Amino acid sequence: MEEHELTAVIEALLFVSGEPMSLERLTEVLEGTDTDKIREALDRLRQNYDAAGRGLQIVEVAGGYQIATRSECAPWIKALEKIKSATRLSRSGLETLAIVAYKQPVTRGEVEAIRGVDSAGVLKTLLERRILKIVGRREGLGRPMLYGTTREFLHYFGLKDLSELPALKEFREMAETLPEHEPIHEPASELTN
Amino acid sequence: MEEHELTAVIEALLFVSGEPMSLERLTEVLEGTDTDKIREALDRLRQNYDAAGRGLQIVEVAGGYQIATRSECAPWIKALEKIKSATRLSRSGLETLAIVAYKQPVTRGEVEAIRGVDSAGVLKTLLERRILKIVGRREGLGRPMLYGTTREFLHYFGLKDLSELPALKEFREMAETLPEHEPIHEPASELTN
Amino acid sequence: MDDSQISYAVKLPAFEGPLDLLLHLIKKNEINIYDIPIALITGQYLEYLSLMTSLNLAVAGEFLVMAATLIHIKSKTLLPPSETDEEDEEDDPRADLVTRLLEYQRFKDAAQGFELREQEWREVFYRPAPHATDGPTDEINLVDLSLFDLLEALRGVMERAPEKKGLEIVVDELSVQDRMSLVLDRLEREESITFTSLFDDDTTRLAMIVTFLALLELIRLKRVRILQAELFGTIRVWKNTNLQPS
Repeated sequence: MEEHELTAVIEALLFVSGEPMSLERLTEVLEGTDTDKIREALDRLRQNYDAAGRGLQIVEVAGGYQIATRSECAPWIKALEKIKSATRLSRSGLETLAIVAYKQPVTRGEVEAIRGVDSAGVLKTLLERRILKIVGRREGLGRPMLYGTTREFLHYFGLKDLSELPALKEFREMAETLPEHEPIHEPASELTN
Repeated sequence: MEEHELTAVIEALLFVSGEPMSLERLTEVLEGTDTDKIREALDRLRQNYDAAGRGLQIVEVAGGYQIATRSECAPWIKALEKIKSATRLSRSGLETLAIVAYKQPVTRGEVEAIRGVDSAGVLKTLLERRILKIVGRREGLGRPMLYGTTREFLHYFGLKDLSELPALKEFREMAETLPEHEPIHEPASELTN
Repeated sequence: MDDSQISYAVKLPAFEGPLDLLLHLIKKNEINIYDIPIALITGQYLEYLSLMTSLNLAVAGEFLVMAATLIHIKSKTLLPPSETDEEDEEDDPRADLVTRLLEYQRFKDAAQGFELREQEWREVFYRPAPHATDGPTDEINLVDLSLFDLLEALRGVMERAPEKKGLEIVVDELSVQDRMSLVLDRLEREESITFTSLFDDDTTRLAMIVTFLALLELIRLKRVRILQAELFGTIRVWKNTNLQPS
């Protein structure tokens, strides 16, 4: 492998690995390449990354080499993380959302009865993200709050209204392979003419 | 922020993001910075990455910018056994996908009418792989579910957006690629054997 | 089963469906797609199906529906030419099939394009998204959220839920074997029966497919023969005695 080729491959490896790569590991992956040559390539790579205007650097940590961001960029990375986490939903969030969507209007107690775990926190997050809203109170003891979905929710899923939510049954049918549900080409009568 | 500083921050953001960063997202994170300036910085960054000896590139995919490895490095990346490329799609998967991509939003019935075979299983697999999604329902009898492509679809095939899909060939063009032949006259006797 | 049939291995090309098979036959025979010799293609198509059956391969219903369609088209092409001399393409019984084949071919080509892109982009790798906090890794971006995720989540919860209801599946009791006996029974009582009358009692597409499969099996076993006594005559099913129908 030529010098600049080797540098390129090492850069790609460090990028994709996500964890520090030791010289030994690099030698193993780049079998046939001299460890000294790899060390030289790493040096060249490091120099390239030290040029002005770079947001990344090659660091030597935990017995290996790794690509990392420069500390000057930290404030923006934090801003990104904040935005990203505001647009993400956890597994439990999704579960809770699914229950509310299909059972609405529904109380927290009912959601928890189905999920079998405390759901106060998740419901709060979903309220904050404006995917759920309080739609009223149930009559009776304690008058618990009722949860329902918002317009935002419909928007995320590309639904015109709640009646467009597919039924669980429909979903099961999707996986069935019996060609019964819908005529595929022509109506049956035509075939027997 | 100075020019080279902006490039650096964007590089760090793309590195950290792990998913395509749209211009809007970048503008949101870099509040106070002009979108035009960001676009310019991205161009500079892209040029830097296109220099010789780089193992990485800036790609514009699935509606955003992302850092990715160069395909020349693939053999070595695959040697890192924990990194695996996605399982290839089956022929029926690709066929179904092609129909949905060009005809979306489209119902299962419409897909099956073109393919001539039951496609419930394939569609489900594509949903599971997040390459397709349910985008709503068609008005009318049975209100069948409509399928469309996802962001993952764009990502999987390295497309910036749907407008990058090549135009479908027209009937006439295709007929020309099939060999011309004199009609063969046939005896009208037995149907089988 | 015949020993001779098992003794040699036949490598059957796999087809995505009847249209795929038809396109293959058209290409193989170097046929002009706008002028398909329907008898030739029907013959080869049925040969392929019976080969599949004899190799004990499952023949998907769609293949049988197409077989019926081909036979139907063929019987139409045998009708005398219409009064008007001009060839009216609209009247060509093959027209619908040709349109479908061409449409399908378009997407087959497009699928090939996707395959190339897939190959290319499988060589490009991204960095796995790091998680700022040690939160759960299966978070999903709201932009990428789809109804499928919602349903999957609901299904997961429902499966874990305390009072879960079993899923009832009604399986239609239709067997090819039963249909074969029915056809043979009828041929005991009648000398021959029309092809179309075989399907009289079939109310669903699946039932029709099973009947058709039974018929193919009977042909393969040489228990029955299908004959068209005269040009554009009715297609009839005969019991396979060695006597020729008069």
